Amino acid sequence: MRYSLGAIIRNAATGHKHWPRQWREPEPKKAYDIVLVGGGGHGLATAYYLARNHGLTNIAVLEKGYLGNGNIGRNTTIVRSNYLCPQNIQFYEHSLKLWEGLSQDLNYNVMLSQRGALVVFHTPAQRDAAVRRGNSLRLNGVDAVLLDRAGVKKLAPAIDYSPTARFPVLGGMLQPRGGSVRHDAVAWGFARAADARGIDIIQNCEVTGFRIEKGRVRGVETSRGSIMAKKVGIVVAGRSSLVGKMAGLRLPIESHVLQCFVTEAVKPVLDTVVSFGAAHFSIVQSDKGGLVFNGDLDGYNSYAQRGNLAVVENVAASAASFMPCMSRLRLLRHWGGINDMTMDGSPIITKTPVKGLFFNGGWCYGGFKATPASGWTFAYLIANAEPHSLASSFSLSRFETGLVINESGTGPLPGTH
Amino acid sequence: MSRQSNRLPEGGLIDRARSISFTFDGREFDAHPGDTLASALLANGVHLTGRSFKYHRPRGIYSAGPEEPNALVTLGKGGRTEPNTPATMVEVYDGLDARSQNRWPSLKFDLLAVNSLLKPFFPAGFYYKTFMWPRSFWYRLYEPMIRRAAGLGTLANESDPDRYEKAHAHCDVLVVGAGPAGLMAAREAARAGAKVLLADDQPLPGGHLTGENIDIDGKPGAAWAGGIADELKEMENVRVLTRTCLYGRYDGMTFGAVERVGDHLASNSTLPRQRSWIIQAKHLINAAGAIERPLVFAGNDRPGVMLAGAARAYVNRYGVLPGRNAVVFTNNDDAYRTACDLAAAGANVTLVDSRSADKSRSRAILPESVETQFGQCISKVKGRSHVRGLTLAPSGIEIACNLICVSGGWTPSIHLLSHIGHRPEWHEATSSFVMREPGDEACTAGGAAATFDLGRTLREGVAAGRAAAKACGCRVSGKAGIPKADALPDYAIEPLWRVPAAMTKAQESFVDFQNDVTVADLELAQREGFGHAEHAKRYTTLGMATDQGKLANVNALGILADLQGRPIAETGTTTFRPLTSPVAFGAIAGQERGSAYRPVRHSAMHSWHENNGAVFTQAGLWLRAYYYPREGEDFSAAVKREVLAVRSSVGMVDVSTLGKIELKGPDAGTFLDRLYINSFSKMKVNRARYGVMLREDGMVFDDGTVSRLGDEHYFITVTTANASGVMQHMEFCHQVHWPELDVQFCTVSEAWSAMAVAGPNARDVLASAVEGLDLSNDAFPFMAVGEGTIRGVPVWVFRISFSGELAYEVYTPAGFGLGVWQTIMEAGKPLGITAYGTEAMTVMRTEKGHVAGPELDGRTTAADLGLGRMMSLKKDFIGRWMAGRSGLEGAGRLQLVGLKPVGKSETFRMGAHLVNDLGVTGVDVSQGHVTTCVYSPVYGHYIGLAVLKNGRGRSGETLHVVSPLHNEVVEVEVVDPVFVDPGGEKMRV
Amino acid sequence: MTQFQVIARKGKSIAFGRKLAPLEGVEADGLFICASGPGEYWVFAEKLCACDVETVLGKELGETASLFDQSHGRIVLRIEGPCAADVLAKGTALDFHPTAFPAQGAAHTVIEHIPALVAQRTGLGCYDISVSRSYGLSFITWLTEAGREFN
Amino acid sequence: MRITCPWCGPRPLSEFTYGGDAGKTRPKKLDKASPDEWADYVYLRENPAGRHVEYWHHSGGCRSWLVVTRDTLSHEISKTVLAYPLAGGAGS
Repeated sequence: MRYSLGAIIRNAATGHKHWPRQWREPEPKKAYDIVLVGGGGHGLATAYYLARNHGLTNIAVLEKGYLGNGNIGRNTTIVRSNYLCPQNIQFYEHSLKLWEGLSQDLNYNVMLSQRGALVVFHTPAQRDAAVRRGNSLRLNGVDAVLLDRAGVKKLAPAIDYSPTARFPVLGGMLQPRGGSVRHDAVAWGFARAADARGIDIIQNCEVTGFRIEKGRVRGVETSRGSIMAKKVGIVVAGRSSLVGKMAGLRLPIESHVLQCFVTEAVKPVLDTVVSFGAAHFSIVQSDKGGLVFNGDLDGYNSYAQRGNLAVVENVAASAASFMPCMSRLRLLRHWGGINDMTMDGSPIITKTPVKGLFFNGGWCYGGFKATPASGWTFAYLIANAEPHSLASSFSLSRFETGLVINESGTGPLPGTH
Repeated sequence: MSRQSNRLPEGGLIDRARSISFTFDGREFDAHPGDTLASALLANGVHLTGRSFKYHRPRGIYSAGPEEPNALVTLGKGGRTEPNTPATMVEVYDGLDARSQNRWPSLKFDLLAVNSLLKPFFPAGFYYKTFMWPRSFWYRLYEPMIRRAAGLGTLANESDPDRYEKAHAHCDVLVVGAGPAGLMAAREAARAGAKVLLADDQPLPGGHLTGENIDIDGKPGAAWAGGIADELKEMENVRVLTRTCLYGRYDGMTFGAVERVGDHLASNSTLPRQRSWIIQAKHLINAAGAIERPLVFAGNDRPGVMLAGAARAYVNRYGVLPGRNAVVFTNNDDAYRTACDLAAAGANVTLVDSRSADKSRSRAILPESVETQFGQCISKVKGRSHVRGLTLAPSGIEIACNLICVSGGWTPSIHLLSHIGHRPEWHEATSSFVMREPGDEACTAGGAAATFDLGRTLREGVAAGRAAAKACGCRVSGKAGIPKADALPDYAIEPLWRVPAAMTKAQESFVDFQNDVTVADLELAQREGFGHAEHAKRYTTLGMATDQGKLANVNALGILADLQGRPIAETGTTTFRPLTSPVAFGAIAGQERGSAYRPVRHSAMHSWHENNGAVFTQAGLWLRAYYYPREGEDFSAAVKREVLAVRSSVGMVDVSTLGKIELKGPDAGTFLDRLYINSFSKMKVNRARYGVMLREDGMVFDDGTVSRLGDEHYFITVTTANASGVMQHMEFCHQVHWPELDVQFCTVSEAWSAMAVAGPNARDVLASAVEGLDLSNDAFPFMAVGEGTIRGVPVWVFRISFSGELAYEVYTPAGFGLGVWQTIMEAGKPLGITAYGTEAMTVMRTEKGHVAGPELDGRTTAADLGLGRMMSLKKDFIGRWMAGRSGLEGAGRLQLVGLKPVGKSETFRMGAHLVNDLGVTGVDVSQGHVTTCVYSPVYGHYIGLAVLKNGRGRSGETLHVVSPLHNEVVEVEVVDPVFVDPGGEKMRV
Repeated sequence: MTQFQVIARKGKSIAFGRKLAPLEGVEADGLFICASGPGEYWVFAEKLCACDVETVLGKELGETASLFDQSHGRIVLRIEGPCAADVLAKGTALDFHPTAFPAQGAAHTVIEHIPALVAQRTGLGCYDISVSRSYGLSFITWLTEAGREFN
Repeated sequence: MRITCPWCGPRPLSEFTYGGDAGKTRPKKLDKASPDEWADYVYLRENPAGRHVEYWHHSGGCRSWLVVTRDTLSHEISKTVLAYPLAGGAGS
């Protein structure tokens, strides 16, 4: 059933008793042309674009738990393309463009809210770095505006501008088109749209192994039996190393936990997405009124979706210091997501030594905002066995040649990106 | 001032001798010490306290504890404004000011209550299905509308004037909850000699006993509890924290708690408002009790409907009768006591039991006056802003009433066990989720273990306390005395997740009050494929309100299970995340707010810089002198003056923030050879040399000078930014890579103050100040190192130059730093010595083509920076092997170059990019970027350093420097990065 | 106050330990010596100047250790009294219970983001805190705040 | 999470800095070392779900590098030793 205001009014008359399932719950078939391992945002997006852009629909998306239970539903919902390295800028900008039309494309309101993404700086050195980044964005055709202290104050009055501020605000770099998206809706919207095009989305189906013969992938073993496939795509974010290992892949990835926090709901106090320069701390107010934000990585390998108190204390101190009004606001809940951190802070979308097996992962913090472009370019790679021009530099070979895409400049220390 | 119409003539744990007054929505009421805002409002006949989140339905006080979903108020004014505070947790003090929320213009008349009429069009997730056309309307119209409607209270945009602090506590046994189980557990563990910490979120010990009319050992429950608590407070191995909420459990038995130290005080000068505790325990006893479940029927959210246990608490603890004509609706025997206590307090009570008469175990305890209805459910409720009556089904009987007390059974509080990932299991007998934690780190007793009989609760408490003490290695001896308690009726619950659809309207039956999630919403979620507990939660927002689903979750799971026709055990549950109850950020931050957010580091000469008008800049945690403006000077004028002073005569800069590491031992030289790309083991004693370190991936990590002070004695400086990182790296290399080396080293950054004296007259100035060291060029050439004294104070002098001038760095024990600085300033007066800041230093190092932070951005190799020649390939060193990779040596690298504008008057800036052609965008447009750009007073125009694609081969080329952010385009010529004195004669004179 | 960081030479740590261990905790020749890390000791000397300490230790240790003078790098504050531990507990997770932190004990830790060496030189409830001098002002500011409820 | 430093005793996470996979050793055979051997050492990680042997630096304490055996699923620490003696240096 197509969604619209009319549909809602019609269904209201019948007490909403006739809304259909948003996606089917099919039994897995014996074989598919393509099997995608991972029913998170990226897997579902890949499935959708395989159908939409390449007309391929004999596809199964296998999800070990319930659909969208991974990072797609555990992030801070921020979308932006204000990266430093040109390859990342181009990729994330394509993603942002896709976000801008996604609700209409999927006929599912993902509530894109482009209220701007602001990065605040506190020292001349940080300002110069921000200028370098902002110009890099502009030269790549991406929007960026440099703000002075007054400009930042106008945009985010809740920040501390008093003389007692430990790290006074000097200015900020704004990407006006940045913003946030209702994260769960993205998974559901892609699932519904992919399902509508005939793709099987199979929940509670865990991949336990890969069938590989003579260097070519033949299918996967799952908790619900073996499923044959001509092509297989691995797109499992935080579990990349584990699933990759089943297929004999060794990856430049560590899994780290990143904590997210949400406060009680209050009336609008912060209109834009704000990242602070003196600490890992990005914050956005959801349409529901809660302030959602994240801090630094906990900083050690982890597959437990929970973090530790030290980070909570740091985040609280940052919150109460950068936005003094938050001192009396209450923290409601915090949780952890498993981030697949690469050695240079940039993603991997690539063929593998195994014919017909493709890998998508290493999203670090960028996973959510990358969702549409990741699906778009991964679908292209799977369909054509050739990398999409936007993702050609996200290869594994870059770590041998040294042509890494190091966003933070901190080198092969995933915990520091 | 309105009188307390619902206050009972006697009873309760309040101080009736004293009266205090408070205001709610501007109206003044009176109360007694011991009241909560909720009990005081009820005493004054106020039920309507707030509006719901989505439909703005009128809502009243529903509970008597932290789980309160409806009665959320805003306290205080200005910087003390505190939204979303449960009235049930606010202790009334004289002058308390509270306001209702989420209504306009007033609580009684709220315009957005229109949402309630549009309810049919706002089912769960309706927004996913609409607001898509026309596209622009979403962010112009729909979203702003939604944002304004959403949210509860309002934050004041002012800083919080109150104090907060953090404290750490260590104990053997942490007991959560000072109810009967917790008190027993704490006493037993303490008697066995264990270090015990007992925490409870209420001001009074006793847990639910404070709200009951039950005797233990012949004393009223609350009095008995008080006695035990006093006994505990006397013991030196026990710490009792009241008003303290355990908000989270973390790995390694670390717990977070917040104590409300000053919230209940009318005025408080020395104490913090709240104190957050970080508790380290060996063993946890979860005696947090249980929370009562609502019953789900049409109109179950109307003011006047409340939990049966809460009604009991208002009568027994606060001496308040919430309503004179009461109906108690239950599916278990526990609520019978509510009927008894209400009746005893003089109310007309009807008891409605969804079970058949034979299921009830305790009809006997009901007084004559209580009328009973078995096998009946409430199907309709009369009254909008207050209950006026109800209808039963199937009988259709109508009852007039102004209070409905509901009990759907009890939900054990198991959050602390599930925070670290354990999953609960379904317990059929009590229809509740319980948790038995593997291992011996934690156990549960009493209500939290679904034990609802007082006698057994006390016994479990004793057992838990002894077991915990044993687990902590204490000797447990003797027999424990177990207090005598009145027998309670059996619980005998018969699940009723919702009043059957046939009897009542699903759209009006609320499961989650605050977020307005109804049974109909859950049915819709199930219909559309969101049947999984987590999906349903996310699709309907059930359990996401401030009460975190404490009231709603189990009923919701039951309803979903029924819809799916499978047992609740199979639908699974959603995970409980920290926090158990919301906590203010200020409390968790403690003292780390505002100016105390992070410590500040000062050099020993800081006071001098201050007194001489320095403007400071942040360098990590350090404050460094940026420049020293004089009367009427702006930034550039001051910097220009400082630079010219150095270039023409002499100046001095404070470089104490540099990291300094001292190395000793026979292998110190070898160690340094392996850390740096160049070699030092062969360097002569009393000589210094510039050194570069790489990361193992071949990128430049840090640079600085290495000096040899003795055969087995080296001294190195590292950049301010990397000081700690380099030390850590060196410790790793020594302890992990090369433990065979006999080298000892440690940070001495703070032991030495350091200042650079630079300029043609530097030698004359120093010569007149330093004794015992011949500074003549022959005796003390470029890169020489020597010891001397200044006014009897020891100094090390290093002849090194960052500015390109004749220069010396003077190091002295930090305690003498200020004195030595002043002495040199004195000595330099005749030659007009000038103090210069970090900006002038940047200008001069740029003129000299020295790289620094902006060039060492972690993406550049030594070769990129023109330092490739320094690599000594005769040896192994960190990063050597990766530095040779094709991608790092091949074409297309960004290499260091110098820039000068073609038009001398042109200005450009750091962060601008280099392009071949204008007006194009794309991935390859940028040829590199300006890393450093300064106005050179010497040349009278701007100069810059940049990293440029294949830059070294492009000298003489003209390119555009563009800063689209500033709409700037400047034509520049690519030149050698060393502007001043390429031959380096000046440094060597 | 004179302070030295003493680090054992390669392979000498055992012998070196034997030389210093007897002096540990006791005020011998006006020195207070505490083990501050593997093969590492921290030496406080109230009366002796750096050069004297160097001679004393040099005599004692000879080739077995390297000495580093930290006197000017650190300031030392003493906090004493029944509530001293409660004040410090507001900044550090150290357990000050006598069983965990005995008299004459010492420990490197972090107090409110400031690296510090805490030593109980003169017995229980009296703490000497050695912090890097650049942090001095911030540390004292914190300490004053933390102590407010007790004055 | 708390780490029991063999020297200092149990301390909170905030006193430690993570050093990553301790299963790796820096290639010794220098000139012969093939590029992939170095790429493997610098970039590739096992990243297991479960038992993980890793480096931690007690930066806020005795400044020893530790080798910690920790479960990446439960965060439980089963073993902690000093890296220096383990690597062949004489600790105490």
